[in-house]
Amino acid sequence: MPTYAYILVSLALFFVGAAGVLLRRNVLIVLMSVELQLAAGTLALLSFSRALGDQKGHVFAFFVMALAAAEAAVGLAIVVSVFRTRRTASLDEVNGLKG
Amino acid sequence: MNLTAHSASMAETIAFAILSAGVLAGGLLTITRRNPVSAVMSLVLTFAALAGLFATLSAHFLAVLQILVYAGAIMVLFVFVVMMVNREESTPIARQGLCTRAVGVLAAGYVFYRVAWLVGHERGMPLLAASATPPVKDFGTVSSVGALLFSDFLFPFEAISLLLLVAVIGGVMLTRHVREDRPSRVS
Amino acid sequence: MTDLTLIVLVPLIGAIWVMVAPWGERTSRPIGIIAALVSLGQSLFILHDFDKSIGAFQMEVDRPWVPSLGIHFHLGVDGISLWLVLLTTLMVFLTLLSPQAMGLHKTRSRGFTAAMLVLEAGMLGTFLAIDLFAFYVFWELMLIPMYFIIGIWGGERRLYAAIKFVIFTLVGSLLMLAAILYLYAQVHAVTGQWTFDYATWATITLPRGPELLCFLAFTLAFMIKVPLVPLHTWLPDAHVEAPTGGSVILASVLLKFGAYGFLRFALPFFPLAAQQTAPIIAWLAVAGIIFGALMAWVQDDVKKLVAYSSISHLGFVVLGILVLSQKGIQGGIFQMLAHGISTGGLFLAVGILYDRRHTRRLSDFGGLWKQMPVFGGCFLVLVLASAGLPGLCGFIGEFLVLSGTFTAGKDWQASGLAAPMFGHPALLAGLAALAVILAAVYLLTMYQRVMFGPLDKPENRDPQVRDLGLRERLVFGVLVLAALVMGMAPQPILERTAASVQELTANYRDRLAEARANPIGPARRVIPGQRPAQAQAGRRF
Amino acid sequence: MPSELRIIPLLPLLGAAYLILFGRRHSRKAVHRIACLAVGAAFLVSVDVFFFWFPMLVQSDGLTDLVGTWFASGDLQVDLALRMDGLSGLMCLVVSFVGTLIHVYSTGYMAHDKDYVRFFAYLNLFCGAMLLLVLGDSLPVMFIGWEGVGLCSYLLIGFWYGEAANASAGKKAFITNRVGDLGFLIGMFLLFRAAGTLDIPVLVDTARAGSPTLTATLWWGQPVAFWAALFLFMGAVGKSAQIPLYVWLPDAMAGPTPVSALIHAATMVTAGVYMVARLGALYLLAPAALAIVAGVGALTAVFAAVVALGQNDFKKVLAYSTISQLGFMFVGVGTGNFAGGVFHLFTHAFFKAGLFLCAGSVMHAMAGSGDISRMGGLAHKLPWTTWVFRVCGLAICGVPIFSGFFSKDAIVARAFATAVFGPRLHWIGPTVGAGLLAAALGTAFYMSRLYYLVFTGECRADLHTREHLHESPVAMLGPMLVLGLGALLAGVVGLPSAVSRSHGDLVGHWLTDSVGPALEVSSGLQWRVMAISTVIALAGIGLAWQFFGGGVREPARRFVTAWPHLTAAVRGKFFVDEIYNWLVVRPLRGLSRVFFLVVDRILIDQLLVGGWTVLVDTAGRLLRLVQVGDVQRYLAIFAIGLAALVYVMARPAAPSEVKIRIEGHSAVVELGDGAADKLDYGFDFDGDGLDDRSGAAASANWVYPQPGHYQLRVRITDPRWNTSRTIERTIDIQ
Repeated sequence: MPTYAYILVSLALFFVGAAGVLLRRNVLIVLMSVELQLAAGTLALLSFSRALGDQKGHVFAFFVMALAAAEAAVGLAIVVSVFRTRRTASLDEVNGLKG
Repeated sequence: MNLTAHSASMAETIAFAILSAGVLAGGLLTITRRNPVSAVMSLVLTFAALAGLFATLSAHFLAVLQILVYAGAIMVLFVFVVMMVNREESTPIARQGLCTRAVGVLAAGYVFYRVAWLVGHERGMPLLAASATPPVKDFGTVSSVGALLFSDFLFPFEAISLLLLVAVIGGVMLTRHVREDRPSRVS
Repeated sequence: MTDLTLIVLVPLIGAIWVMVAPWGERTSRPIGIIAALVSLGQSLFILHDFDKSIGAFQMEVDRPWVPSLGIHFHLGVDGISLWLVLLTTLMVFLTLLSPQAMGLHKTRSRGFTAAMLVLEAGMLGTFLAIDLFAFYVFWELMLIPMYFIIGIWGGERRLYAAIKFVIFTLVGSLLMLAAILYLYAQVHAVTGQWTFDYATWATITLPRGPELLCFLAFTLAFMIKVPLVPLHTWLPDAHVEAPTGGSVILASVLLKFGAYGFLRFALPFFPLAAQQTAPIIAWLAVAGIIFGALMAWVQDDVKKLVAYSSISHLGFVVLGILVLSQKGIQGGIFQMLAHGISTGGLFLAVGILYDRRHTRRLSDFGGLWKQMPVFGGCFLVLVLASAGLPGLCGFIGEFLVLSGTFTAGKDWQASGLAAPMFGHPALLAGLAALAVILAAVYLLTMYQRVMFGPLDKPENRDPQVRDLGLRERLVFGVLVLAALVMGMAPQPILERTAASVQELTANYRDRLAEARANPIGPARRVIPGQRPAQAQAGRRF
Repeated sequence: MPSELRIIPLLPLLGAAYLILFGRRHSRKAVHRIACLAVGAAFLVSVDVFFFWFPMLVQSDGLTDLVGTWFASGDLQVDLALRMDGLSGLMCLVVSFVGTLIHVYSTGYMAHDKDYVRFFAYLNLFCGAMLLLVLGDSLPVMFIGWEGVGLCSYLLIGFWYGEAANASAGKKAFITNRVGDLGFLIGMFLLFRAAGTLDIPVLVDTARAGSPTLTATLWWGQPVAFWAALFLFMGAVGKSAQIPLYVWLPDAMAGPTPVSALIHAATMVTAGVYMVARLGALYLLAPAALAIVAGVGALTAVFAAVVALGQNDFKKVLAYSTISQLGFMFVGVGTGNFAGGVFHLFTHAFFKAGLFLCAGSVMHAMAGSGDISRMGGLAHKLPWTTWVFRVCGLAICGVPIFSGFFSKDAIVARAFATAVFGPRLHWIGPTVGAGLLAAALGTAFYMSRLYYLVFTGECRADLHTREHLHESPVAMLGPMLVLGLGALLAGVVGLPSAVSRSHGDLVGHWLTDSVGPALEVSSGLQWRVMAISTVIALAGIGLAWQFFGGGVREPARRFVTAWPHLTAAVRGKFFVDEIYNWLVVRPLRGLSRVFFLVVDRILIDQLLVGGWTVLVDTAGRLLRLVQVGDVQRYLAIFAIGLAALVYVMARPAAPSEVKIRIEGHSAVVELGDGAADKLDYGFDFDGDGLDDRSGAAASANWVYPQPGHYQLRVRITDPRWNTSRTIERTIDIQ
């Protein structure tokens, strides 16, 4: 399949992830939506990598994946920690950054 | 740079259609499920389909990693946390500042529409039209990607390993159990 | 041969040593004193190697720093910076030697010593840098230790003062940074190379509008540091709240950067803008001279009094520099040095008083001569030096600046300056000379209220109010000696500044003539040399 | 050339330095030996140099001793050089001689003071500074001494710093002097600007040559020389306590009496006269300045003599007397009679120092009190002191054969005869001369009053004091006797030509080269002036006897009751201190306070600086509202911003220009290129909503069928982004 098709899928997936991040209240689902966005990025990287015949895109996709893993680990740890102190996983109630 | 365009075979097209439909459907399900467990399961679907898409892109190594790391490790992590925190929500969508966020989604949609239009309009340009696996030996295999990782990208590789280490330590520190006899840090 | 890199590095190494040395608190001060002494020794070597017949930079060190951006670690010393470097190393040494440097705080001497040494490195680097990037880096480097010195070891309102100090300074220096970046681009446009080299920058003439803006950006940064009225209000607060050591360094060295930067950068880079705005700055300088003196007169806090006297004294420096004649600039430089000695000494003296009495209110003192005659003598010499008594250091600078300003019209005409810097120089000199009276008024009032009069307050009779100890005697002895020597034999100092000042004024004259002759047009490079034809027919004034 | 010149000021300076640094390790005896030795040696060296090189001194420019360059910058070069000629040699001798005597006197007077070392260190420092002032070859070097003596005066007036009043008096002296010094500085600058040098000999030569650099008009039609002379005179007014800056001298009496004798009578206060004499040539170029000098001098002489009449403090009377006598000297130099002024300075140094030492002796006996209303009849108890006082008093009254008689007459007679003011200002000479005669009457009166109230009649002191009255020790009497002798005989070096034609005016002869030849006055005038002034002196003494002989008598009491306001005003010194306080000091200090509170604190710090803070603070408060703490909303805003950016970037750029050419019925529209991208253009010329021309071309033409008012609409489309922009114009076809 031509590259643009992959790119369109990637874009759509990114938008879906963005909508999830913006709308959902549950921190866990927000984190999952972030994972969706990262996956969309990975897809775009791999598509262009193939189009250009350059495997550096793969390397970057690899890094993105590692980053996603790290992010998930820390993010979930924070969720657990917040849940422990506040008994909630709802973003509505976590607004300590309020100015 | 050698960009070769060849018409896609029927099977290829069908595979792509199924996989991308799986990806998008999984994604939509993920963000719409009220129950986090179902959301995680939808996410697994998404990542599995995505791994398939990677495979069609000749990214074999990454496809396998996608399954192993995402569908395997990360999802397990999510499931665990969901188990710990699980609260089914009566209102999945937060009400606070809903208006702002709705406008935000619309804005994101606008950006999506614009970029998608551009991609569709420019689909004829070589970069976007390329559809064949490049004539590079062992493209996307473990050996060739690994060779690149350990030569040109050694330093970033080490850096990312350090990042993972930090994440691990951070995760442990953050979730460490606070003993009851100590004064709580909670205000 | 002396290496200028070393003199900047030694305090830094000293700071690191202080921080990592075992036994921490107890050894920190001796280590700091050793480091300061080593850099003092190095600056004496520089003085020894300095060739007074050369006006250009000497002992240059030029190493690529960030080659892709044309940034060099480029240091050099000339007659203008030579003595300021010596003043810096001397005052840092004396400050560290002085037992009162940290004010009433007795703890965390390690951090204080390290901050002082980093500050010294920053100050020396700023005086020596002739690469604009390096200059800016050192300029900002000075800010941080000073912030901590005020903010940690200061008095009650130390945070307010420290933040006020930082914000004032940053406002100016960020504008300067913008101007530096603009100039960087212009230099590239004209010469085709990316460089921060001072010598190259000093040959670039900007178009009129941008020149004025850049000049104002530079000048604002410098005039805040001086400080020029009405940009001065950070100074009394910073001085009052800073610990003694901080006040001493602030007064004797940090304030000099305003005048130094103005002389080194603002004038050579923007000759026309400087000439156009000179009347305003000159009047502000004179206003500051009188205003600062009047303000000093009504203060009840000794430290605030000395702080306002600083404003008055530094007005002379700015005025002298603006005169753009040999006498004026040399007088300004000398006044900087003299002010460093006398006002630095006064702050040390106030530190002693505060140490003994834990108060700085004039009304709390009285009759202290009976308790501390040696201190009284040293204090008196410093007061008189500050009041400009002939034979002490303050007089030479004031005399040169005033005579330079008074005769400015004649000098401009004689040197072929294309236009006068400002009108009514004799009137300005006359007004500035009023400070001769006012300085005596406020300084002697202060001295009288502290040292003379009956010893009627029981706190002042306390045995804790003791005379100078050995280390204090050493510190004050050096200062008193310096004040005397500089007053009686200023010629070695003036000799070594003469060639550089001459070169600076000559370059300024040529570039001003060129800039006036071609008032419009894009940025261009003018290498001073032959006097342009237009300058010969400079108008009479 | 002799480098011993530098030794003269150096000796006392070294003595002072040694005493300050190490004096406390020595015994009292050693301290005063060091101090006296330092000044005494300076005197001996002066004598040696003066008489060894005497012919050179009086016949050429004198001896110069160049120590080195003090400072040089640009065209300004100031050498640390000393010079001794007739004038400075004479001054040098007076200063070091009187200085030595007073050092000796102080060993007795200060014997019981605990700050012995400090006193002698200051005294030595003073002598050094004064000698530097006298010998300085250029104005800045002179200025070192000038301010140096001011400093010592400050320190010595406030010597007993324990009392606030003493310290304040010292401060007042210094600050008042500084007011004058401002003038001195400006005078120097004026001379430097005009003549390009500050070396006194060069300046004097320039002035003698009448160089146009000095005679050129400067301000208000007056030449440079006038303004320079005037400003320098301002310095002299401060230092020599003339109207309007005399107020510090009476207060300066708070210092120890030897200090008053040395600094505030014999030497420092005469520096102004010396300076004017030194720069006499400059003053001669500006008769108006000379007139001011003479006028101020005469006014001060009369005024101070009047105020002296009403004072009840021994030293205050002497202080006003000094001010008055300084006025005499200024009239001398102000009438171009420099030698006369210096001659009076010379004799005055003896008799006034003698008077002060007598005052010291009396106060020593009276346990420190100087209130003459509590004295009386001291002649029996203090015979030596009384005799010295009589001699010195007669000298200052101007009784013949005493030194003051000759020096005063030398001034008065020449004031009548002088021609320096030129025809227009000729009246000044006789006027100031008459003024001086009036002042002389006052002088004789107040001096005799002082004598009668202190030394004659009944003793009015309390019993305790009366029992302890005693004559002073030899260390004090010795110098007093020497000065008394001087007061008696010093006149012989300046006898008027009418008295002795051949050996007459020695001083005038010595000073000829320094200050120019003395004015010749006819014998007739001389005799007349001598006769008148003798009568005046005797009249003053006689009148004082009528009022105060043997205590306050009936006529004095009647006078006070008849003129109560006048006496109150005189006793109150005409309230000049109070007027200055209310007119100058308080308003200025009040103004400073207001400035500090209003301008510095409120206007600058709170409004200007604080205004910015308030601005930033308010902006921060407003922006805080956006910070809801909800990450999702932040992201939404981010998305909105991104969308806005995309919207702006994706639209085709507006064309740089829209050119419309109309020729008859046809219109050509050309769009300047907005961007390098490929754009589609649709032109609707007639406003019917349909594209009349379209394509990739950025220009199009159209022929209108008929004249009219048309709406032009150009639609620019970017096909890649599917975005467009519309431009509308109107077209008029005639």
